[in-house]
Amino acid sequence: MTTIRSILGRREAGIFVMIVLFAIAVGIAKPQFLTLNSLRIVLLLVPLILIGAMGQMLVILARHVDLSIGSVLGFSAMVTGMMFRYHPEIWWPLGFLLSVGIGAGLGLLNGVLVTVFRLPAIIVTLGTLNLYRGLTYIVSDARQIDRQYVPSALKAMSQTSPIFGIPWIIFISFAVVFATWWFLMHTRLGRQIYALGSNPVAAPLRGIDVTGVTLLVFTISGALSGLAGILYASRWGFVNPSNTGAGFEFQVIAAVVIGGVSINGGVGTVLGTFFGVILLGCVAAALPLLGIAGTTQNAIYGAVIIVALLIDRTVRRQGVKSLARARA
Amino acid sequence: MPDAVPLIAARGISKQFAAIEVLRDVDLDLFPGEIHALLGENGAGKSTFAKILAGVHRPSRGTLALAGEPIELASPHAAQRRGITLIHQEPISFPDLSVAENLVLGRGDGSLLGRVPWAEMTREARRLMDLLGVRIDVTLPMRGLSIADQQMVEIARALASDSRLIIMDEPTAPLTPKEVETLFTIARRLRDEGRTIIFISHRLEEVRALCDRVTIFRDGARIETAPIEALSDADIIRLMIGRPLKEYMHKEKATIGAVALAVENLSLPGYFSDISFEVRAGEIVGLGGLVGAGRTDVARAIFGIAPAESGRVLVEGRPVTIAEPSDAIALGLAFVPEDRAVAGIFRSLSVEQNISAAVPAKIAPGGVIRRSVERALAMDAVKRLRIRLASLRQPIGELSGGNQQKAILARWLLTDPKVLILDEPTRGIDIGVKAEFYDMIGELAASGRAILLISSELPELLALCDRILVMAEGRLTADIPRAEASQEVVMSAAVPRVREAAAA
Amino acid sequence: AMAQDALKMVFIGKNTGNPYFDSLTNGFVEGCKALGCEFEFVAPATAEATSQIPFIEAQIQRGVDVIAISPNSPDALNQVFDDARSKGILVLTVNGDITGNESHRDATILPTNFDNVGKDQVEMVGSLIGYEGEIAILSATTEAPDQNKWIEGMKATLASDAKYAKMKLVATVYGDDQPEKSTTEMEALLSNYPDLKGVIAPTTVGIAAAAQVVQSRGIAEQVKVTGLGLPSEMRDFVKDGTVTAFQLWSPYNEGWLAAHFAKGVKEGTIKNEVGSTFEVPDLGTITINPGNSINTQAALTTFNAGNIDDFNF
Amino acid sequence: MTTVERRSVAAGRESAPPRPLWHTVLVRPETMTLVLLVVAVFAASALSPYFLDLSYILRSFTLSAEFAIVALVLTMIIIAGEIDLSPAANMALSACLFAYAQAAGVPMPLAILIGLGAGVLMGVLNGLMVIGLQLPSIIVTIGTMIFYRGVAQVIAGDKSIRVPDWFIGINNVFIVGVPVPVVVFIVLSIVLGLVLGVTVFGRQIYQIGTNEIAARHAGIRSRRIKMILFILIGFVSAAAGLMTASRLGSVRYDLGLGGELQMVLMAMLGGTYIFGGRGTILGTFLAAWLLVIVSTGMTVANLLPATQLTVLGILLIVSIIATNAIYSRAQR
Ligand SMILES: Nc1ncnc2c1ncn2[C@@H]1O[C@H](COP(=O)(O)OP(=O)(O)OP(=O)(O)O)[C@@H](O)[C@H]1O
Ligand SMILES: Nc1ncnc2c1ncn2[C@@H]1O[C@H](COP(=O)(O)OP(=O)(O)OP(=O)(O)O)[C@@H](O)[C@H]1O
Ligand SMILES: [Mg+2]
Ligand SMILES: [Mg+2]
Repeated sequence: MTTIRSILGRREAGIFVMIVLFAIAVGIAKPQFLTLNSLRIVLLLVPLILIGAMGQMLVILARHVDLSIGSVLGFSAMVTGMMFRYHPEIWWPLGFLLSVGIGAGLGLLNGVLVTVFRLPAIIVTLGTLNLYRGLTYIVSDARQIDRQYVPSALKAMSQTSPIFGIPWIIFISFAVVFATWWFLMHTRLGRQIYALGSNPVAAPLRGIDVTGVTLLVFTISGALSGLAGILYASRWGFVNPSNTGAGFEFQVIAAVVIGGVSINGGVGTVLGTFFGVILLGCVAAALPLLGIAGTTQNAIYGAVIIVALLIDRTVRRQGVKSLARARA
Repeated sequence: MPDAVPLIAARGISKQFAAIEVLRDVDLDLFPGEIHALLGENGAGKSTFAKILAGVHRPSRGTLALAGEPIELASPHAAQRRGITLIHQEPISFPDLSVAENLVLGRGDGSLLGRVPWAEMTREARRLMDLLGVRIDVTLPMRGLSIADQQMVEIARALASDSRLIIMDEPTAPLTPKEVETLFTIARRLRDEGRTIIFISHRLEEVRALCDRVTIFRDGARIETAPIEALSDADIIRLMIGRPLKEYMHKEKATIGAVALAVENLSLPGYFSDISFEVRAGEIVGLGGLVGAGRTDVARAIFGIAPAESGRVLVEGRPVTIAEPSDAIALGLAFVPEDRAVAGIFRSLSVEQNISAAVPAKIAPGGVIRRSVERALAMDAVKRLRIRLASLRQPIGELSGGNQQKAILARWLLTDPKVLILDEPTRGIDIGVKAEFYDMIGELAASGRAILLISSELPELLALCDRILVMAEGRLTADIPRAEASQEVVMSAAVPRVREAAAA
Repeated sequence: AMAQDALKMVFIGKNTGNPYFDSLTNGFVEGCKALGCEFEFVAPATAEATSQIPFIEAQIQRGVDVIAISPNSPDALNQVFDDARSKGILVLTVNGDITGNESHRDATILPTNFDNVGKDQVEMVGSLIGYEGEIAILSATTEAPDQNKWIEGMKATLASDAKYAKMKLVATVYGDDQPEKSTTEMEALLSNYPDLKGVIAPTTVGIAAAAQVVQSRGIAEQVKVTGLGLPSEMRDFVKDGTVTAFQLWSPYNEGWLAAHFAKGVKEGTIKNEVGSTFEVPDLGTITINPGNSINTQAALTTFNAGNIDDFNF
Repeated sequence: MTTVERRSVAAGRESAPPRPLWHTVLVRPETMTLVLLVVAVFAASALSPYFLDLSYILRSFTLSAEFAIVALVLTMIIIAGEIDLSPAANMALSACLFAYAQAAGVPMPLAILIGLGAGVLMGVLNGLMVIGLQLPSIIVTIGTMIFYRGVAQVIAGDKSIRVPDWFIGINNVFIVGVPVPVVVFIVLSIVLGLVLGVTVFGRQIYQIGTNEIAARHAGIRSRRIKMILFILIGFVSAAAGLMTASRLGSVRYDLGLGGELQMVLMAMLGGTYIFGGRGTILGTFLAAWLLVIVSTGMTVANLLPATQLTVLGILLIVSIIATNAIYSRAQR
């Protein structure tokens, strides 16, 4: 194991070094970036992406991709918000159950389309990205859930907790990260996800229930997007049919790719993804501090994804070489 | 033995793929404590039968009984749970997982959310690899292991599974004799513990050394089951191919001319190094070796698919640069690749499109395709090579393997090549067509073309070639004239020295 | 059923799901009901520059009499507006104008005189911080024409009026009307300017984000947030003391006024000329200002703990 | 290891009987697209009395014509086994560069060249990463999609940049009653249809998409062909970007936002096989009309965009299921 860690570890160490270098560079220009407060800002920026990235990582490890997560987030947040609006008497923590449940259902539908009809996930989820967004408008009658309907206790979760006042939402996202790590590293099912992505043809011959595992990763991805949905309501205090979750998929995929998860499946770690998310969070937090216009943010995101791809390719040149050989 | 209850009793097993029956009414009893060989030509159905026993395929008809009880094997997993393990013909593995994990994955124990016992797993993996005498770090990912080591991991996995029936589908193909011997020792011990082993191989010596009984398949049917002592080699071959060997193994004499293709010090680090040889017009030069010796890589390098890093290629005496297959084609080279489905055919495109693919200039003088010209060319080729098909417009995927292979050959003959590189041209095609192929190769040489024939079938090389080159571990180890060539000479050159020494 | 020749009016919003337009649309609905016009609300899914064009084309094809629109672009709609007007359709921009291309529409209905918004907002933040200390602006996008006009007004007021001499505008930042970005910008403001006393966010998304940051940091006493916001979004912040007061106008009245104006112009009872006046129920006498611009109210409405529950938008 | 299975499948099969002609002609995705198109026209006419008006439909088509033009080239890329999700962003960036340059005083012809050249460069960049570095095109072009539009935003900010009056209004120029963008689309359809259908270049695109390894072995220069396609789509995207600028009269970074989905949708609806090797220009041509009819019909019936999004999502999924089914039946 130590050897595996040392090999795979290189990639994570690389991202970690990038984070440190970035922080130092920004810190030289703006010393206030190197304060505990910045850490707070970054950590409050990333919980949703972190949660989404864990789900997306499972899907990508299994050699698929889920582009619909932003719309899943929006739909589950919207339905949950509507429950809060029309049934304020319902005990609010049930909202978590509802949001996660709806997310899981939508994720499962993606999985069914991918497995039963044998369609490529990229196209299926491009379709459901629109479909779920459309449904969000339809169920909500294109109306926003305003702040006043979101339970105060839910909103408070994004602001504080009894534990050093660190908001619950941060604990929740870290718990998801830890659970994903445990699941992937220490359960047989987790290893089967790696195996499936590593060699989908061999998987059934080794007794892996390919359909089951595929459905599972899509369902988990959906469920975590659902969780991100209700946390969106907590963090921002409202749910909007068009904004909520829009573009979420790109941030998440960017983070996962930067974190070193191979788009060809089978390769990638929770730690790497975690660092990928943090790096994006640092960039997002540093830009306004440096007074860089918000309009450059997308260009930087795009550039970071491309650079990550190039790094990925360099780091794994050997692997790519053998792939090229098989393909050429 | 026949009095005992068979571990496996197969009755009337048949298997259909699409409309084709590849196994027909196979009855076979396998007993505890025996090593049972399955023999048969390529495509006879050995692997299919093995896969049915291991739950990979389900029989179209017929029943299986395990120790007297009828069973249905719904999946490989189900078979595994009942103590049946298959070592696949081509090692299957998860390249991104560690060797240790590859060994353990798929063993039916424990719940899905159960904890993965990393430490225990690694220890167990080390023990198994020691047992097989393989020195590899089990915590490394599978990717990067040699084919032989991958095969050893497969074998270790089967051993570790504690199965009652272990099926080995050509396990020895990539192994050194030392490794083979270790494997045999372990196999015998397993037999003595009362387990059953099915051993599939094309090497008769191995079968004689290891097995108690043999079953011979031909064209999907079981032809014979007998103790190994009861059959001579000649008997076995006759039973396997249904006619004497001699009949199709011959070579017409061609006049050998000037050097058509020469290769000097060709190297591609990691794949092969320092390869030099030449092939003359009218000459058939064989290239033999164990699977993974690098023969295909040399051919791919010459043809410009994955060019070498150093060394020279000369065509008709002139040094040439070949960076792309199109360069090679322009110089009069042709290459029939070993893996037809991957590198040869365009499955869903029509036969005529497949045949005309390498000669765009002939069918479309100004860039615009002339269908009538294309049709005429293809029709001519179909007649000449006796390709059996329903229509030229048919997708080539609907043809049988042998006819697909003929179409690929037809494609290359249209380019009127001076040098023809054939990589395992008869792999996976049936005997009748094979004989036709041998005739055609002979004719091609006779018409003055230079032929480089890569083959893993020794009899094929011995019968057809004027000279046989042998590769091992990416190096050329022998250049044997026809007169001196024999199975032993070629084999001894094919066995890698380095690994042999290391294993000793 | 409506009479055969009932006036057909349509309002095209920036995008669906924008709560601001719910209330504005209501004004149209009630207005048209009172006037006996047919009314439809449509809007594209996204607020990107061209997304409204197919909707305008479709309305032309449907033969409506009036197109009222909150434009997503100041100039990408010129061609299709011309097209509509050449077919005799009255084109009104509502709640935002196509600045610089005014000749391509017939009139614009704005909630208040935008020239005064900047001044009012400065006064508001001044009163909250005792007319002393550093202030900053958190706006929408860098190119938002209305916001930029107001920011100009704020700067002019700060520079010219001695009353605000001790107030210093230290930064203007842009949150692009996205909650995430607005929040990050607000956080950065607080980091970069530890002595900040007040923040003006003249955009509904910005003020909510700013308030949220102040609320979660628990610094409502030190940093005063104000600006333009929707009562429905700000109610909680006002009630828990995060925000003392903020301003806006009545979007409802915009719709109500637009409906009456359109009907009047179409029937010839109102002259669409600068300087002419007309009566609108509940709003009184309205004058057409230079540039064929019409306002619903003279000054901004200020919302605070005392009155916020009186507003339902 | 798939190869093992596939090889065996082929080897075991005797030659199958040929299919009847009607089967070959009728059971194909373009037929499905055509049927849907006819159904859509009837449905839209039933939905709104204002719909059935040729000049209105043509005018509506100009709103999607730019995407439709790019979709034709995208079809070829998908047939070749790759994908490009960046053309809409490419349209925005090249249009922004063009508009920025001419606003900065660069003479118009040169500004136009800058725009088109930028498009070509973007195509080259995509091509280099996909072909040279062998990165998966889907993820590369998601990255460049964000990047190109991001750069457009850096260049133009949130401002819209005006273009000169004489440049405005390509959609209001008519050739025998048909707006120029539609004419361009029809002409390009015919040209590309012929390229794909009867030339060696087109034939080789199908061969690459069917089996790139086999194509290389047969001496087909797949990398060069794919590079040409990426450059072509870069150029055509830039041209489409300029057409959009002319239609709108101004350029903003969000020009063509979300267009990539529409383009993919047109190709898929027209029966282009997402795994490559199959598809026709005719299919995409019909699908472009289908999409315009569907969305125009819904818009003129004042249906909310919510419904439109839902319908588009369902159409995409259904069309790909149908295409898959038709091809796997044809293959058996
Ligand atoms: N999945 C499949 N689909 C269709 N045909 C198949 C399939 N698998 C095997 N076949 C065909 O069944 C026949 C028997 O194949 P099988 O692999 O059992 O032969 P074999 O005896 O193991 O040959 P070899 O010695 O080459 O391994 C061959 O004609 C093969 O092409
Ligand atoms: N799947 C694989 N994984 C790792 N290494 C491989 C794999 N396939 C081939 N190799 C390596 O590539 C090299 C040459 O393989 P190649 O297929 O060219 O040999 P070959 O002699 O042509 O074998 P064959 O008899 O199968 O045609 C060997 O070093 C082998 O270990
Ligand atoms: Mg076999
Ligand atoms: Mg080989």
